[in-house]
Amino acid sequence: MEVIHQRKVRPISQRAMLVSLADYISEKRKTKDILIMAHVVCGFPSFEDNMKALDIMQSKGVDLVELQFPFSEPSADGPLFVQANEESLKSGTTVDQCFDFMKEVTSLFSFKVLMMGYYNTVFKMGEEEFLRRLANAGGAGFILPDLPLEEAVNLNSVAIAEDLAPIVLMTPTSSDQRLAKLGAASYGMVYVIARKGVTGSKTIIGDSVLKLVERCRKHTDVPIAVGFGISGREDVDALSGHADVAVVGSAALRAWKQSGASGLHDLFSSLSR
Amino acid sequence: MEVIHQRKVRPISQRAMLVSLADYISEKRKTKDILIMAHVVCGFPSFEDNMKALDIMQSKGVDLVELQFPFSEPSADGPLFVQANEESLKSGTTVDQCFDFMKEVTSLFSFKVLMMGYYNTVFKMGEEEFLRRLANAGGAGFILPDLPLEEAVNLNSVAIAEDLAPIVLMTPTSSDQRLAKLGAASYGMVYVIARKGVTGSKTIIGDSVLKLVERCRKHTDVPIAVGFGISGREDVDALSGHADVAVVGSAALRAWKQSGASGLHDLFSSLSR
Amino acid sequence: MDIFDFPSGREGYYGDYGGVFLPEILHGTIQELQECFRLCRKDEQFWSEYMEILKNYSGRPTPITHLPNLSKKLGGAQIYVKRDDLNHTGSHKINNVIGQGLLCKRLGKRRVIAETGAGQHGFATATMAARFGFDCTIYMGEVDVARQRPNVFWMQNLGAQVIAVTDGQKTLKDAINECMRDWVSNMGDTHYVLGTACGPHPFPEMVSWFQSVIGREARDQLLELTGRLPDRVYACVGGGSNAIGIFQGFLDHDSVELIGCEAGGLGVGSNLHAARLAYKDASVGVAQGFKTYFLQNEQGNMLKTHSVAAGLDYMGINPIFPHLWEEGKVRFEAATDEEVKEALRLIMKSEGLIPALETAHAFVTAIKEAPQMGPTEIILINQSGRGDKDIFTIAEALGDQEWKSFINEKSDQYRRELC
Amino acid sequence: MDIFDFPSGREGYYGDYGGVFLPEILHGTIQELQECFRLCRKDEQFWSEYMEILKNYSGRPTPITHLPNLSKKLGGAQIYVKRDDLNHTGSHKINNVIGQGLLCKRLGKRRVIAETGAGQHGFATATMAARFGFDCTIYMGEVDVARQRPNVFWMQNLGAQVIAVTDGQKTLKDAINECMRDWVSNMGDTHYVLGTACGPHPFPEMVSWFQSVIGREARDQLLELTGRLPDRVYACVGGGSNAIGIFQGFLDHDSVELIGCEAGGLGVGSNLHAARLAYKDASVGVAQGFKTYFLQNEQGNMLKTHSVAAGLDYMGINPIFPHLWEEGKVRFEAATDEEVKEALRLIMKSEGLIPALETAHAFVTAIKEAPQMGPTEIILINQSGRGDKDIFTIAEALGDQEWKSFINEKSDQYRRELC
Ligand SMILES: Cc1ncc(COP(=O)(O)O)c(C=O)c1O
Ligand SMILES: Cc1ncc(COP(=O)(O)O)c(C=O)c1O
Repeated sequence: MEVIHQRKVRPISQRAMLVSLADYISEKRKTKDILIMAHVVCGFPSFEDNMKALDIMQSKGVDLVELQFPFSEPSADGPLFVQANEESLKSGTTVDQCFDFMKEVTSLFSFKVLMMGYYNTVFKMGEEEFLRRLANAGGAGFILPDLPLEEAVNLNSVAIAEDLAPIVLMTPTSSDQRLAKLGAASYGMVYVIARKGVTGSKTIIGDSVLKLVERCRKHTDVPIAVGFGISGREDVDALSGHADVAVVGSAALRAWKQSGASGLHDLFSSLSR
Repeated sequence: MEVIHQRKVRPISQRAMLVSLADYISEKRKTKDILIMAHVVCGFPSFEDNMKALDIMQSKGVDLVELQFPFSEPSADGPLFVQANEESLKSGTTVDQCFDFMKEVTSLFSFKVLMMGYYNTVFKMGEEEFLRRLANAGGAGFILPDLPLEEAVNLNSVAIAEDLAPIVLMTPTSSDQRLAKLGAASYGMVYVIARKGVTGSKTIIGDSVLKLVERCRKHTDVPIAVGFGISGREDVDALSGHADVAVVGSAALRAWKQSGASGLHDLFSSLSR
Repeated sequence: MDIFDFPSGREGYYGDYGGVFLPEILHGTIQELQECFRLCRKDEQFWSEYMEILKNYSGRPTPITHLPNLSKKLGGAQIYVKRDDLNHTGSHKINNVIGQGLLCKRLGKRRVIAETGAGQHGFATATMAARFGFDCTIYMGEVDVARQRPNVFWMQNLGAQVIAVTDGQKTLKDAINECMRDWVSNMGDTHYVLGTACGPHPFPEMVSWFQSVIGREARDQLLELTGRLPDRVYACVGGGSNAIGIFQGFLDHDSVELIGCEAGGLGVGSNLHAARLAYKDASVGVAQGFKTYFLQNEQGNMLKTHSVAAGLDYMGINPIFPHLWEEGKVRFEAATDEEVKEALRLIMKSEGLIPALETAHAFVTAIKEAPQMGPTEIILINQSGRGDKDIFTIAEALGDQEWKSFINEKSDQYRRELC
Repeated sequence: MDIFDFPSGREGYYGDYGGVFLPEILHGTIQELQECFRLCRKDEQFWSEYMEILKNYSGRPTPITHLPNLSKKLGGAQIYVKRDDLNHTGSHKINNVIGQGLLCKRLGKRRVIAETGAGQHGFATATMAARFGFDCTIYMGEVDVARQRPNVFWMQNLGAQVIAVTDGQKTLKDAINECMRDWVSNMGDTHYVLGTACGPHPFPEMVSWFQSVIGREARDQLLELTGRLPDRVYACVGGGSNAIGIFQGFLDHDSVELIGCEAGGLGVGSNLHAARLAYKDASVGVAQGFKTYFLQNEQGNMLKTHSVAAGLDYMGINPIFPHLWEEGKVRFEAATDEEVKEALRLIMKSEGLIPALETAHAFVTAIKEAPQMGPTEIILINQSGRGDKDIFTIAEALGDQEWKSFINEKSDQYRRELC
């Protein structure tokens, strides 16, 4: 993959290795009220642009990045990511390329990288093979929004054995009973979905979100990320002191699409502290 | 009606009056092998043109003329007459005008005139009123192709009492039993339909037509006219000696439409003997 | 009351109306038909064969549907609908056509012809001909060909020859004339499948008899569903076959009011309608083989008629109706084009039904009258057909811009393909 | 054989296929649905209420029609057709939709959403929503909006909002994704009326249960008509709801061979088809909430599919089918677009039936196999829908110039009106 070769001069000194996800977050939280997790769709608009974006994110102190492996049926995503998935696939992005890219990213940057995608990508490759390659690429875990706990038993247990975090999602519609079950299965980090719906539209971080985080906290010991519709400094501030990680997803892609690298730069500047 | 006024200078000397239809035909047949009955659609293309056509017919020795009163649903007619009916009505032709025209025609010409039309024209006016006006206009009888014998009982008996001939139609599909019934009701003249179908398309006058005429002759004493598809000298010759009258309908209209007065002139020249 | 129990010497007459007014050349043909029909009518075997085909091919019995939403919205009578739209080919026309198909077999004929206005009767006839193995020619006014093109397409694909009639008003009545012209030429091997209860005897009786299946079913079903007879029965009246069909279930019950709904077109006094009995513009006449009320002028020439519903756009009426009307057995009302569009919208949105434009005329009148009735009273409407066939007309009537854009795009596509 | 008698811990699985693969946010919603469905399924009251509506609103039972002409022409087995085309709205989709409408009421929800491909399911859902008083949004791929416009028009007039989906391949699968997106936002008051036996449990079971009415009726009717069971049953397979519906009448009878007919599109090796089991291009995957055979590449991304029939143009399949296929209970065949057109012509002309393009796929396979069968053998085909909705597609497929001229004239008329 040519991206990798063009970039091979970069130092790998900053790479965070062999530190498990929960520890990494706890460690960082000692000096930061809240961490930032960013989101990048592999191959959209191109791997070169991805790399530029990640450079900016790193420079602005982003702590975690989800690399989305594009899928043809991204039914949990909103229009912006749907289109990104589609364009990326259209330009020929493969799973192999995504892993290669992840490998390069983890070797170049100090933030932790999570694979994000849909279960079919994992299923088609085979779960064990997927985990092997994820580990090999330096990934710290994975987020598969269409894989419920019940169907993830095998995958998650193998992953945990390898210290790969299978990110559990908690939602505003989850009952306490369900949260307990999700909490019991959580490992590395929990991702709290701030509201119903798909990625993309704006969420107001108000009492209900904070209460949800509190409810979730009762059921898990691992750090909590909150995402869906977080778009600026205000949101991050509101979450600060409640969540461990704020996930900035569509907002970053929107900034990039609107004003390219400089837009992204401005967004993450405003978020960094 | 202006036609009448323009024409009022014509002599009425040739008018055939108070001679009943059967007698008129028998008388003429003494000197002619076969008589000719022509057909004119009132008001098509105009009453003036009708008058020109009748002038030509008279000059060529036509013996009888059916004046068709246009009707909106001429379902027994073929395309040529259908269109003529339609155009005539469109230009505003009324039943009153037709009677006025008939009156003028019978006063100007020596041929016998029959009303031809559909029963609704009669029905709407009232049968007695219709007969009164027909007599008043000098008509010798009427042909109503959609009025079967069973429905004509009253009309025909009143007509016969007034010496107006209710022309009975005999057809190739009539059984002997039916012909007997038709024959018994015949008065003035019988009209034998040479073939199935509507007016307009050509009929070959062959054995089957002549046999039909023979069959009909067995059931009636009145003169026999044969019509439907008779288009030229050959047909008339073929009927000669078998029928008393040959009806030239569509052929005349076709000649007029194709070549106007001169076409009509040629047609009837070829038929006259 | 047996409307078909003719006094001696008056066979085919309903009061002053009906009869046979045909060219002499058809005398034998119509007698043969009368004879054959008389035998079939007496033959229980025939009726059960007929019902068997209606059941297994056309899906009878069609149900009765209660309309709770519309009833509630109108706040009066409970409204029920007899669903002849669920028949194969989408209207009640198939009933008549299957019956005449069986008759045609008994007559030993191999070809059928039919007129069509809305296209439903032509569609049904073409279907029956394909199924029974007859050759088939359908006559259709040029105006109707244009406004009911989808049906023309299906008729052709069912193997029928469709001939556009360019005479006269270029609608239903002219198609009937063309059929007569075909019939007088080809009566030997051809049966004329008249589509409505008009024309010469035995057609009004025959078509009524075949359509009586609607009323027989409806009465039994409504009794089963509600335990009682309806107070009023509404049906649209074009030629008058679906109406006489459903009414026959209730003629013997004086408590049931029967309402025929005619095409009011642009309304009273507009001279653009097809209301023969509801308005005062028609008079008695003789045309197309029978005597009835016609929209005609003093001279006896037929007037131009108009309706948004091609199937109601006819100047004559089932001869049984003027008789029943004079006897006070059937009341006649008219619905205008505008009212029809409104009713259509309402019914689609409130009950998920799409009546044909013809049928919608019956709904209009029922919707007007239901609010004045009590909540225990029952209205039965005959849904003679479905509106699918009317998509062009309805889309145009409702001014649907998206539909028009779609057609424009399709047209652009077709024109590009030509290059 | 009870395919819904799941082994413990394997609820919603048919062999290896099925399951629930949904975002966590829908966990409660899908559990509530499963629970509600479980209760309804056990509740005889529910089934009889369901059958009552199907009877009185949709016209069930639909008949079985014998095709004597086609059988004779092919010279083999006797062909019978189950007539689900006679349902209200013109296809079997109404069965499922009425069932889910009742369920939605029990769930206490006021809004329904649905995907649609051919438009039949959307049409049925919009109809049900109008009848039951639900708000309704229909998602439809932009490509399908264009090829099934008449259905869009009716859906809108029935009061549904129709949203054209412009993502992905812009067909059925993309409409399903959009429904998922709506559902994760509005699950509180919204029920997702999935249109076929796909998606997460309980949808495959639920839709199959509702559609089992086809097979129950068909078995009894055929026994009554012929005194025996069929030798082979053919049904087209899009998502696979009409097929499982009719097959359920015969799963317990090993003598009955069941044949699923998929969309062969441009044929084997063309990469433009939707044959998941008949061809060798599909493999097991997980998408749109369930595990089944999908037409996908090695990476797990879905392939472009193609069929002349919008309702078969889907890359996944009812998860019950790969299981029954592996068990040798159902055989799968494919019919190409070209074969479908030929079959359609033949059926219209020989029997007066107009199957939907989807349905015609089942006819193709039956027509191929009937001649090899004996004259006492019996074939049953499920006529899942009528072809009226396909007029544009069929007219184009058959190259009908008159239709194109008609559309051009209409377009000219609409453009003139704008001036
Ligand atoms: C659906 C429908 N209803 C009603 C009619 C009117 O005919 P009739 O009065 O004979 O029932 C037609 C005629 O085409 C029709 O198609
Ligand atoms: C008439 C018809 N038949 C069949 C299908 C295919 O769906 P399924 O396989 O779920 O029956 C459709 C889908 O829209 C359809 O409209």
